[in-house]
Amino acid sequence: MSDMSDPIKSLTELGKKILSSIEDGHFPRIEIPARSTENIVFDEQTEQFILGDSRTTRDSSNSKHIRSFMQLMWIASFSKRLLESGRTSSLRDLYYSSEAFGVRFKDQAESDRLLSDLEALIEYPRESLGFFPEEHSSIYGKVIMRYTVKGYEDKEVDLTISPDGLPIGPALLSASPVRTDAKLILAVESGGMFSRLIETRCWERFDCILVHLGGQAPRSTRRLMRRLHDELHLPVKIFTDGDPWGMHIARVIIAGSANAAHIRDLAIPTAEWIGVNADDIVRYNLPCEDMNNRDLKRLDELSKDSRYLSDDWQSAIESFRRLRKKAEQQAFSRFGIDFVVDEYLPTKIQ
Amino acid sequence: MSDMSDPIKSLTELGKKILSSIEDGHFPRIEIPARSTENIVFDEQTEQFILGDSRTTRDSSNSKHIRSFMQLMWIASFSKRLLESGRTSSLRDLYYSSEAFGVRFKDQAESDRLLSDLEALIEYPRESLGFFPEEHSSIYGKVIMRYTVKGYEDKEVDLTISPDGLPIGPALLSASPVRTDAKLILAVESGGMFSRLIETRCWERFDCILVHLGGQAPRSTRRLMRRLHDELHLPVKIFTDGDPWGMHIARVIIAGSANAAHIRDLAIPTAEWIGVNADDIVRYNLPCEDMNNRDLKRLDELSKDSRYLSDDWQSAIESFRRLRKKAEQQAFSRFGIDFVVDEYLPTKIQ
Amino acid sequence: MTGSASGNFRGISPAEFFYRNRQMAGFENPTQSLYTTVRELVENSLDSCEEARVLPTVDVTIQSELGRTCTVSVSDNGTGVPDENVPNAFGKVLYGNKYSSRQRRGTFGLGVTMAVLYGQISTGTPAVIHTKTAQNEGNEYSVYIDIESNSPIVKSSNPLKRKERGTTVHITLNGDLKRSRERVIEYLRLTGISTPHARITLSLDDTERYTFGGFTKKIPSLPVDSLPHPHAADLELIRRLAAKNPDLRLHEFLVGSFQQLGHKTAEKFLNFIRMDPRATIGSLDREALSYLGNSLRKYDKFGKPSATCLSPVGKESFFNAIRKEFNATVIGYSQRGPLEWDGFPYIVEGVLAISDAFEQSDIPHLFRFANRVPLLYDSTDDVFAKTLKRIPWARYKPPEISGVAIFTHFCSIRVPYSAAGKQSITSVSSITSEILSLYRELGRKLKVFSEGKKRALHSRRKLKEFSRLFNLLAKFSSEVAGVDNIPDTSRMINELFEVDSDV
Amino acid sequence: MTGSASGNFRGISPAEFFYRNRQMAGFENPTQSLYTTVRELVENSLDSCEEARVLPTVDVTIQSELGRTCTVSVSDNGTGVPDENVPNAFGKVLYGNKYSSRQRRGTFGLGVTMAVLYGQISTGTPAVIHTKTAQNEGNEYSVYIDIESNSPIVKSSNPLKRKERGTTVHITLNGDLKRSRERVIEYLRLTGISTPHARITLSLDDTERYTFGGFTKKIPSLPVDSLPHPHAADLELIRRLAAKNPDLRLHEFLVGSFQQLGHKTAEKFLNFIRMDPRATIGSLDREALSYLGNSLRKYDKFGKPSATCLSPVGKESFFNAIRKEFNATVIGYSQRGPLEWDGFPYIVEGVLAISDAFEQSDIPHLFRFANRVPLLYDSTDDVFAKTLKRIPWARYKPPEISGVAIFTHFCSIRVPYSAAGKQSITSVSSITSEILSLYRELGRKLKVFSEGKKRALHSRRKLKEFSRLFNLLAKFSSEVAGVDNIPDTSRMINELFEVDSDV
Repeated sequence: MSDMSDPIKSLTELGKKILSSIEDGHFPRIEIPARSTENIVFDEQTEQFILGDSRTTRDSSNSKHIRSFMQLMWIASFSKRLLESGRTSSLRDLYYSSEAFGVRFKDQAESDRLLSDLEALIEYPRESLGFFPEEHSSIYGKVIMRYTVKGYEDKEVDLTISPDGLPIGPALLSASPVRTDAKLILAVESGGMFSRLIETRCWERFDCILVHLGGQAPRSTRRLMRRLHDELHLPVKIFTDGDPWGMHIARVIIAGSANAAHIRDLAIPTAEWIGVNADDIVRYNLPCEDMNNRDLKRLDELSKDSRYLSDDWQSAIESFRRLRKKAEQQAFSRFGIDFVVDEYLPTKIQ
Repeated sequence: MSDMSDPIKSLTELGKKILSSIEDGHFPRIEIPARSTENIVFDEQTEQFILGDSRTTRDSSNSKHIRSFMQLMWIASFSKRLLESGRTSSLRDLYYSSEAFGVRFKDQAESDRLLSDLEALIEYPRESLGFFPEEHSSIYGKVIMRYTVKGYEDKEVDLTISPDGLPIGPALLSASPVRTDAKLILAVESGGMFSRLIETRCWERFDCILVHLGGQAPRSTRRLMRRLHDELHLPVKIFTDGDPWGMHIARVIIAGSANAAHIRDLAIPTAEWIGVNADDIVRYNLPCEDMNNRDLKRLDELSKDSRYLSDDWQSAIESFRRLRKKAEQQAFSRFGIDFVVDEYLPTKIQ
Repeated sequence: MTGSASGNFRGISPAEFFYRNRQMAGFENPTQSLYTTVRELVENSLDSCEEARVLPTVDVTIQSELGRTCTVSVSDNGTGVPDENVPNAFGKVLYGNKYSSRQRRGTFGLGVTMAVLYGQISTGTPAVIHTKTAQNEGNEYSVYIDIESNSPIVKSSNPLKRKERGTTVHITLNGDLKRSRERVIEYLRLTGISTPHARITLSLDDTERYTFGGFTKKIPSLPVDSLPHPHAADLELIRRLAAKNPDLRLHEFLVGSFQQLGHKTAEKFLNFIRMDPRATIGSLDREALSYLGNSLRKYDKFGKPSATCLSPVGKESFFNAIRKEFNATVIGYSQRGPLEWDGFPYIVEGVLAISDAFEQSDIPHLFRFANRVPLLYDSTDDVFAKTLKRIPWARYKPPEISGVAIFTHFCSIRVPYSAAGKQSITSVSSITSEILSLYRELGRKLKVFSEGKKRALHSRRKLKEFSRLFNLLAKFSSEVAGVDNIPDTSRMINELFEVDSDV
Repeated sequence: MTGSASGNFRGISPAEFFYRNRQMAGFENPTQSLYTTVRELVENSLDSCEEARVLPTVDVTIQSELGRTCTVSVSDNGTGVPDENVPNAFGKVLYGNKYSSRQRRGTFGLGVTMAVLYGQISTGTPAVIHTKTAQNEGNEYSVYIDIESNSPIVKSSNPLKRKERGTTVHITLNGDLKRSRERVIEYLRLTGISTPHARITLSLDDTERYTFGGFTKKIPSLPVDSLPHPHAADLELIRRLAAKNPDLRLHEFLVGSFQQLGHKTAEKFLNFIRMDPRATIGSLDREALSYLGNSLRKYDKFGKPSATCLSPVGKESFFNAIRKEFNATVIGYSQRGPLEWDGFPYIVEGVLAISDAFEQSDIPHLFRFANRVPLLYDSTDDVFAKTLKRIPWARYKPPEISGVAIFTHFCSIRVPYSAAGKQSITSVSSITSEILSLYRELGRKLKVFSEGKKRALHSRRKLKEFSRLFNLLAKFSSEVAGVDNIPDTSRMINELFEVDSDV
């Protein structure tokens, strides 16, 4: 169905197909690309993780499938109504709205999972289907974007308009990049670091657009970064805490995540992790903590993850393992409030 | 020291006072307004909770006091450097920065607590001392603000500029309200509801400024709301989840919180909680969950809290207790996506 | 070693020994003593009724006076005690029936006399016995024990008519009715389970009345004396058997003295141990007897013991009693044996049942019986209780099933109690493994039961729910397709459930 | 009731009773039997040495042959057994010293004869006794028991010279040395703690040798027989005392028969219970005696019992032994008593010690002793063990202190064992509360100890750290004040610590 040009059309086709099966007296079946880890493969061409050929069947004559099949179609109908009325919904709203229709989800995890199934089935991301996460990252930098949302059609906004940054919400996501003076996108993990870099005018000094990830980046943020990267031809650098979790934040932006492998156009294969890595902790003698068991276990998991098979990444993991220490981005404050901007970033950004 | 006109001067006076005691050969002592619950009283005049007359002594000749006394003065010196260089710091940065000076905190909770001591001692809030929280609420609505931060001096911003809202960060906090078309501030608990109300142009319909609290509102957000309330003479209404926690979010905005009782100008005594209360859950037959033990225990605590002594609040608690149910704001989605805007809010806002 | 050169040595009578060490026999304090007194009297009554082949009627009354003086009276319709036996049966410690070779409740010759002794030393009153056998009209005795010499003192004996055959015993003792009340009731209630053909009444201070048992009219067959199993041949037993018939030849001696030892087996055995089958048993010296005994105990080709000396409760009687007493659903019965421990035949049997009357717990509540006697105390030491914890009950019991109990019964001609109080059975390794098997069998029955229950519940709801869900699917698909009319689905669903109705 | 009309009634000898119920005396299986045999022989030896007023030397050897046959030999330097007593002392169950009225290790007249009986029935061999008193040159006996009649059979008796006074006993029995080895060693090690003046050696199969005890040369004073306390006056005791001197007048009878009952007390008591002090005791009937006994037991104005009949280990000997055996730091000693339970005088004493040799646990590891005998089994039933769990140890014991043990010793003329195996003490409520107090006292001593330790460590670091912090305070204050030079603080700090150096 990937040749459909817009989500509403895709949804309608899906409904028609199922309906005609019922009218012919056949129990409808659908096949959804399997989202299990075994079916996630690295695609050389797009340089990201995508789903393989394995498919899950939902057969409406099977009493074990019927409930989730029906729930999937309810989400489809809810999505279509959102799109037709130009509305958005949070995932929580989706969960709550179900009750009025006699559709009950066990919990929000179930409705979230079925929304992912729908994404995989019709090959549109949730944002295109009208669903947005609650958690917001922020962005700041010298870009002009043009809004498309109702009431703001064709209005342009300069992303330096607010010195506190702008939230990456539904409006900004559907806006188009118009032009930029920046030469780089710098994504940082923590809000404290984001504020620091705005305040010290680091964005002027390095000609960069700053993105606040806020932990593992929401898909919407990854989508926006990818779009700026594609359309404005800006390289992406990622600056995180020095621990397995920070490293993986970067790696997901670069190579994709397992639970969004069914979504195209999210990964940024050329993006670069600029630290904090284990060597930085040693070189800068950063205040650090001992890794706990959870950290070490995470390193083990990552060392077996297909996204970390290259020598570079294996050696990054190995260094952490030997060091058995971790440090936060903020740990640079030890050397004074401007050290990060004056010393660390120039070295890392070249 | 409340007659001091700016924080830098207050800090300098504090340093001088201690220094002269040492030069005279006396071990310095300071008295800090006690921030314990017993010392929190309701002030009729300002209509908020403030600290009473009880004071805690820090005596530098006492080996149990000397460490925290020294740490307090280090925070004072760090703050002074921030203010003199026009910088800000997150609480995490404060914690990390200490190491370079031979000052070690047990954990960030300790440095946070001592910062509160300093606030109480020199009677300036942390934002005036250069410290900002990481967590951001957002704001959206028809107000013009004028920035004062470096690089944005005298720039005006319209808070409808971004349809995703603007984060309430250091820049917006130090900005001054210039003018407004709004007649009301409507604070909502969840991000989903905030987006919904922007999207449905609820802000036009009710002429309101929307504030996203994101759970228990950060002080900076309460400070901004108080300022808009004072300077633009806008009434404040608060819309939260229907549970003890949501109710308390509202009550803290109205009457102040125990851990910020030492900060003036935070509470908004005339603000009004418009639900979801227990009667709303019944009236609208909202999808709800049974209260768990934690919820019920919280109700017990609140019923004994000095902020809840009035009959109205006691009866609000009592209704929850009888009902033993709770519901989220999003639960209104059960009746369709616009029900909140078309039915609920008009009744509640009059 | 052993006392001083100047020591005052002398023999101590058994009565004296237990007088000094009465806690060993369950007379530790007034609470326990009252309970033990009831227990010993009731057990003797039931044994006596069993020999009389009647449906037992046992009436217990406890009358408490000021302070801690109680009078326990137990009356039965058993055989009665022959006049010549009364003094010794009640006034001599360690007086009783001969070497026990079948299952009985009391075996120590200790119980009732200890109650008499305790009553005497704590309140100074004699035991009063009113008994009638088939041969007489009835007599009443009052009896003390001369502790130093362990002999009875009959204070009085008078003819006193008694309507029916049987015995009534009154013992006045220092007891605490308030604190032992619950235990006495529980003991009698459970006795009604393990002896379901008996009808037992209890009257407390004329104010409380209870009835227990009477769940069946079927009198179980009387266990019969049997020859010892060869594995029980310790040297003392061999010596005694040899002394009885010293002129028997070895072969005949073995065949006549033991069970599971016929002519063929005797021949093979004697050949194997290289002893002359024609030697007379009396001619063997201690060492030869010792060799013979050791060989008998170790030889592993004797058959399993006969069960005629044992009297398990049995599936039906056990089920009946548990159903009626606890309003329970009985899930299963299992039995292991007859087997032997140290040569003593035994059977273990068990019932698993579910009822609201049982405690809610992760592991089943345990009711223990030995030779039809309920065991209430010392459960931490008991082999049944210890073993119960080794079973992974979570594997057998779904969490939604609660109120599970197991009733276990150990019967043997010799119960390996861990103390004279007879409240717990010691861990003998061969017994332990049988109990584990018994528990696992019951566990599997529980599992089968609960799974069956789930399946039935499940399929009733199924069609209705499927229909609802499929109609919703059709409705939402129409919405997504942008079509107004929703197709009818009833024919499809009915067809599906015709062929597929028990998926 | 009691057996059938046709029943085969007869008396059972004590030997017969324990032959049938040997698990009651600790002879349940080969592992336990070997251990119990060592224990009974060693305890008799120590009792005998104590009477002889010598430093005990007890040598234990165990020789195991093929299979499960073991020979236990225990030799001592005690009084020796007079020739006329040997047969009964070793060949008659329940033969022993008279009514015990002082603390001894063995009191049942059961232990050694049970070992002889078990050896005989399990291996067919007699017990061999080689003994010499002050009056002879030495004799060797070999002895069996006639179980049915409970009488000794002396198989042989020959003069055999023996250098020193004392006794050696050899018993051959069915035992499992491999499995009881650890327990035997632990038992003897702990015996060396509770009888620290004894030197005990152990030799196993000629390959392993151990020495225990010998921690002091001080022989504890011999406990002396004492009159019974009036609270022990059960009716049997009263009857016996009355029978001894029937012509005594009541007043004289009481004063002469009981401790804590002088002339004044007797007068007051008899007046209180309204009995004629001039009546002769022999003239009282059973009922009057019963009234007298009950009154004696209930009257609450008699004094606490005398302690001369008891022999606690004592603080110094206990400390010495524990320090040396476990390389331990002893923290405290406590003693409660003399008190009485049911009229029997008793003392409890305890030591709390710390050592790496003790288990690491939240609650102290417990070593139990009764009348200087270590108790190794059945700890779950024991009053000391149960009570230990009721103490909130976390309140007394900082988590950084580990390896804590408590040694408790209960001594009395009568120990309320819960079974004949003598491994656990029953919960008597008056004793329970004394033990709780004992534990709390020891707990408080532990607390004082650990706090003292902490304080010392603390003050060393204090001045240095204070100085560092105060200098930082001065530095930051200068920065905040915007002043460049930091004031000197050394004089202030030195002055502060001069007057305040031990805050």
